[in-house]
Amino acid sequence: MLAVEELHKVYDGRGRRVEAIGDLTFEVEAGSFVCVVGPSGCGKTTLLRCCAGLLAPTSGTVTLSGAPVTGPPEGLAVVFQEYGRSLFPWLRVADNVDLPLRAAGVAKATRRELVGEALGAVGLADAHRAYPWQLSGGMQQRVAIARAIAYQPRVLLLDEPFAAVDAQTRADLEDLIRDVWRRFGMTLLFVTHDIDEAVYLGQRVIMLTSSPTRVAEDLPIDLPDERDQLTTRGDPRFAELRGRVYAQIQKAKLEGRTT
Amino acid sequence: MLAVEELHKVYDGRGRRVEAIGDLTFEVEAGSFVCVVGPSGCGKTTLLRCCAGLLAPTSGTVTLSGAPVTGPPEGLAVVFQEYGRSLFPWLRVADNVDLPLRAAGVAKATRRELVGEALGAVGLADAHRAYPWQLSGGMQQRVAIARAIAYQPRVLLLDEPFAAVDAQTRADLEDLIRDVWRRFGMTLLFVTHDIDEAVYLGQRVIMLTSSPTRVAEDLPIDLPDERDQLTTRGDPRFAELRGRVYAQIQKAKLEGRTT
Amino acid sequence: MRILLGVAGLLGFGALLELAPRVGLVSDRYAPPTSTILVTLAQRTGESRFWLAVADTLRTWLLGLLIAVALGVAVGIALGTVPVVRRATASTVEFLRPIPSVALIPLVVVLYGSTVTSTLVLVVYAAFWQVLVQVMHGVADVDPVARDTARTYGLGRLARVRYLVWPTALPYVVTGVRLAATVALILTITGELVIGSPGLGQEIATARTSGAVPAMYALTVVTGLLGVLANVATRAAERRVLHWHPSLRAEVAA
Amino acid sequence: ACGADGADEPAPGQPDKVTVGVIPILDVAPIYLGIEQGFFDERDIEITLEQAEGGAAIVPAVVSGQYQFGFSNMVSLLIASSEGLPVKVVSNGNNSTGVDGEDFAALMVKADSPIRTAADLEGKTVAANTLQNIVDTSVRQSVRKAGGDPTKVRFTALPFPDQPAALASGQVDAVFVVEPFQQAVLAEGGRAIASSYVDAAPNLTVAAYFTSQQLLADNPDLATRFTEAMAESLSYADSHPDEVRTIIASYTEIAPEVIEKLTLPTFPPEVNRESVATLADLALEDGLLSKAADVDALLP
Amino acid sequence: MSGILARVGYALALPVVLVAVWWFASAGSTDFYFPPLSRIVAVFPDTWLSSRLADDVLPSLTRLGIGYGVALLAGVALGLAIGSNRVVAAVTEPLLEFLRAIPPPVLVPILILVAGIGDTMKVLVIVSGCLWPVLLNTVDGVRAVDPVLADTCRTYRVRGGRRWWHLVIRSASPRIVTGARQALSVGIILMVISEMFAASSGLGYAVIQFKDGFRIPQMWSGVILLGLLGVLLSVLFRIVEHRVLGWYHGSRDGPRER
Ligand SMILES: Nc1ncnc2c1ncn2[C@@H]1O[C@H](COP(=O)(O)OP(=O)(O)OP(=O)(O)O)[C@@H](O)[C@H]1O
Ligand SMILES: Nc1ncnc2c1ncn2[C@@H]1O[C@H](COP(=O)(O)OP(=O)(O)OP(=O)(O)O)[C@@H](O)[C@H]1O
Ligand SMILES: O=[N+]([O-])[O-]
Ligand SMILES: [Mg+2]
Ligand SMILES: [Mg+2]
Repeated sequence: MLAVEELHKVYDGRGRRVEAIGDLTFEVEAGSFVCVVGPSGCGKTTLLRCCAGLLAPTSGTVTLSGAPVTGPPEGLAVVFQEYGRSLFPWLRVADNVDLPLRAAGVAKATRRELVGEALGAVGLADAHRAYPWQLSGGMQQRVAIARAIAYQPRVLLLDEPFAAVDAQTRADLEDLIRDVWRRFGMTLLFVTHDIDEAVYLGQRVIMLTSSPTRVAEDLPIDLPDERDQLTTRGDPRFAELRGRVYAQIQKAKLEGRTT
Repeated sequence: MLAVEELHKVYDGRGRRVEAIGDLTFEVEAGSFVCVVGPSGCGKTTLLRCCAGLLAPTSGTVTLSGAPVTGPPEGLAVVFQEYGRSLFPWLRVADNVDLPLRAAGVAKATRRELVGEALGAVGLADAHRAYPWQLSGGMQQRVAIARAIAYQPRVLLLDEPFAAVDAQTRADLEDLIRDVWRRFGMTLLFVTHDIDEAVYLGQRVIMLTSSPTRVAEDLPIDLPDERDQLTTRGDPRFAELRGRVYAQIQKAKLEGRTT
Repeated sequence: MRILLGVAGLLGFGALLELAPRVGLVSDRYAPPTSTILVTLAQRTGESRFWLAVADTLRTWLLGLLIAVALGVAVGIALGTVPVVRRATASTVEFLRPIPSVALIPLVVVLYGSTVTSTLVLVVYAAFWQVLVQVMHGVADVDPVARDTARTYGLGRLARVRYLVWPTALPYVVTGVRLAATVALILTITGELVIGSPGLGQEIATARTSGAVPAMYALTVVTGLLGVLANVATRAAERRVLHWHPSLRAEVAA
Repeated sequence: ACGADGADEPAPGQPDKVTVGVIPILDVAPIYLGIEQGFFDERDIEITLEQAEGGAAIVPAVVSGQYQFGFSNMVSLLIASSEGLPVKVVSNGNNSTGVDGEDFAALMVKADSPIRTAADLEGKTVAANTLQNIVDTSVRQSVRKAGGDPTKVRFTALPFPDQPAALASGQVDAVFVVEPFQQAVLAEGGRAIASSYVDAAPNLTVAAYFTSQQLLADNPDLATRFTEAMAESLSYADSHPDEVRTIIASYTEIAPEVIEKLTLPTFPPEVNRESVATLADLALEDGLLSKAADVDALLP
Repeated sequence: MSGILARVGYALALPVVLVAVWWFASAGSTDFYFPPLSRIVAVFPDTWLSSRLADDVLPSLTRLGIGYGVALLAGVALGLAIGSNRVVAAVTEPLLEFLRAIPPPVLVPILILVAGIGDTMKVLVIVSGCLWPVLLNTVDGVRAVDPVLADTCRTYRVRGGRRWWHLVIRSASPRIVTGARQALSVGIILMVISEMFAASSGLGYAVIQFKDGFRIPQMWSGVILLGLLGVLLSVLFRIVEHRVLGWYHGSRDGPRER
């Protein structure tokens, strides 16, 4: 449903030319959960922005359900890596979560319920009336996640969404995301730099090389669909897969250094 | 050398009163490497700001080498959790790293060398002339780290400094920080939400409860001083210690939820 | 405390102007001491004619300001958020902006006579640009991540203006209003003075052409005080609508 | 643009409502006095006076029909008419006293100034309320008369109210002021060196009331009645100086003790055509006019 | 290349349309105050391209340049002091607001007393108008410094002049530029107003002289010249701004390619 074809992206401005994305082609089927890992600065955020229709590729195309993506398509939500800047400082936490719903014309009662549920799910039930800048980094990031969840998008793009939270909260959020994904059957593209997380969450892990990035490997994760933090991570197949990803990443990185 | 005594901090503004730090007392000896872990929103950043003299505690004191901290003391560097906002958008990467050195009156040649070394060490040797907003999140975070390292502070406070980088880079940076610490004999307070990282890096791990935060446990890490990613993490003592921290954190979090 | 300091500032200035003629630094014929001015002012405040003039001036001023701000904000946001329109109008705006209201006086008088409308047109023309420029720069200050957020979550153009562009531009708008408020006041007075529509400006003109120097300055003091009042009002509004802004957040300031 | 829409059609039995643009100075005392004396009421004219600081707003307002009549200095009207503006004088305004050293306006210097006569102004700076107008033309004539070269005098534009201060502080070498600023300069010890309005022409008509050609064509009767009422007002003013002083106190803010001392202009009912012709010649000579003015077309 | 063409196209399209409309709408005009554009254009060269350029336009521009420069420096300096110190702000704000509301015709006599009637006075009139946009915007800019950046400077002990420059001024610079931009056109307006007083030459003086001398086509040509001057100065301003605020526009527009 989300198809990236021969995507190529060069940043060129202010005396700096960076070929961020070399040549990317892959597809994400409707309703699937795909994780993307790759070294820092390889072009993951760039890729996500192209998929969201926020950035025009230098060449190549992104299509969603057959239609070329030229602007943000409907029913798509993004959790930005710069979570702090993606919250509106002039709106309280609940209003930040509420805003996309209002824009979508959701009824007031439903909105209140969705907002309350989402904030509760990320552990911020008592921060409704705070302003974003009164929150810790991790709390801000969770507000951004709550906003995306409450929106119930068909396609959800997440850019290192758990980077600022502690291990325990992260585990909880991982389960939350998988739960939401299964409940609503949405399509998920999840960028992370945590290999364990990628393997634990995804049905597939796409590994990218350093920039100009290409697909280093596209690894199906054949772990059972029912996952939980203890058994899944204890599964020997999990260890095997994460070893595979780890090795691949290291190889990609080394390659990137020599080329 | 860095002593936190009966520290207490309440945020009070715009209809929201948060007791961030309940009552904290601990000490960090000169030249030691202490890691702090705790749930998201528990008050780690608040603690670091108090230690840096950037935030006045509601009560209690912080003293550095016997002198009460009322403003940022000399020879102290901080890597802020909001790495993006802590870089000067109007300065190129190299100038961002250079600025504190210029302020300290370091000679030009030395400065150039320090800046080059630090940027090289974090893997940004070719980004000298870029502006921060031309960089990926992880790259920005590494610039902030490079700036702190180049400054060669006596006391270094880091607030989740590797949150935005991939696993491989993170491992490299962990080793870099330990290397720098040992080379310059600085005192290090390192906030992280990665339990493995805390155990791998520190000589001690201070675990905090949810806010209003207290010290849940202060755990000495009796791993050998020579550490490396493979052997140390493979050490059974490492697994034991990380299990201990994990359990403690979970306990603290549950407690926090019930109170 | 703030108020006391502000009053102290005004008093200090007043004292300076009291002393300068008293010690012979300037002739008290042309720069009468503050006390003389204030006494004259006190006498004026006893006359109904004075208050009628103040009321006339206030009406023209506030109406002109209101129109200028509404127009400036609307046009500024339209130009700022639709790049094609901005690019197409930029040169025309730059052309019209530096044309002084005073050069337009005969034309305005031909069209509207020496009525309040004429003064109003001048006021709106001059104050409009003050708001427009600020709004356009404010609109351009939107954080790209916030902008992308709004776009991906399907906020329509209106919602984007309401929830993203407007709050971002608000600090600029407040400054624009503060600038426009005094420009509008100055043009109100100048218009009344030159065109002769009723108000404080006309009173000033009469005092001036009669060589009644203390009366002229007494009326000028009223103008200044109106300016101070306008600022008090905008500052109060600012504290309400911009409380979330870093410059007004209490905790950060500590 | 707006033709006659300003003038109300005279309804039978109803007085004509008329707006006249004036400057709040003593020159316009007769019209105030005439209104008070009922000279306009008698002729079914109901006047509203609009004050403006200078002529800037009055001429366009009259031409566009916003005002029916206006008050302006003669040179401005000469220039306006020679530039093709459809204006027509309907009444005299005010004249110089014709007495050298005792006019309502004077060319003045500081007490300790070495300047004795207008000829000494060569190479000096003189303040005039507006340039290329009646003041500098008259002053040049004073210089000429005193045997100096008027082209060597520098003029700088400065409103009357600002002139005494500029003179006192030595910013300018001489000023040309009208009352009440003449009194202000005298009070500072200043000295008159010439009565330029007297030098320009005997009994010079300094200013006049005018209307637009449009109104003259549409409503000649109104213009005639206005002219008559003005003539009566002017005569009355000329013969009742004390009432002039009283009425000045009502529409200006000139201090009572100054009003007593003011030298008043004279208010003959008829325009001094000869003086206007002389003025037109001087204006042409000084380059204010690009071509000779048609004085007869302008004057009634 | 095509970028430049597009720019020129955008810059000229609307003016061409407006001029055409004006030209034809005014073609048969007999209204004294709204002469046909063709007449205005016809008098333009004789009016301005003769000795007036050197005698009137250049001195005006010189005064504008000096006044604008002084206002920029003073506005930024005052703005830094007021924006960074709450006591200074509290003491000065009402006074400045008071002064700000005083109309130039009333202010001028005072200026004449202290500065005479020469160029200094006219420059001061320009300063008295240009100062405020710069000042107000600088104050706002200084107050809105990102607290994280301010903390960064504090911990790394970037202080004194270096802090002023690298933290305060640079972060306020987008606002300062807004003020400077605003002040530029205010400056042109006050250049004209300043020449209403004690002048005998200058662009504004000439325009007012034409107005008072009922030479309406010439006056219009002066108004047009003022407008053209505004366009020219804004182009120059944009070039400077592009250099000074490259980082700002980069960070605001950078990834916006849609
Ligand atoms: N706005 C921009 N202007 C210029 N170059 C940019 C811009 N944004 C990103 N880049 C460059 O593109 C490359 C890829 O950046 P991107 O943000 O996509 O990386 P990333 O994979 O998301 O990294 P990280 O894991 O560190 O967030 C980097 O070299 C970066 O410097
Ligand atoms: N400026 C502020 N104003 C009001 N409350 C604040 C402010 N900063 C932090 N807080 C509150 O203080 C508490 C502790 O915040 P702090 O940033 O110290 O947490 P943290 O431990 O760093 O969390 P994280 O791991 O998510 O960064 C939170 O509840 C937060 O909402
Ligand atoms: O437009 N102004 O004359 O201020
Ligand atoms: Mg990224
Ligand atoms: Mg934190």
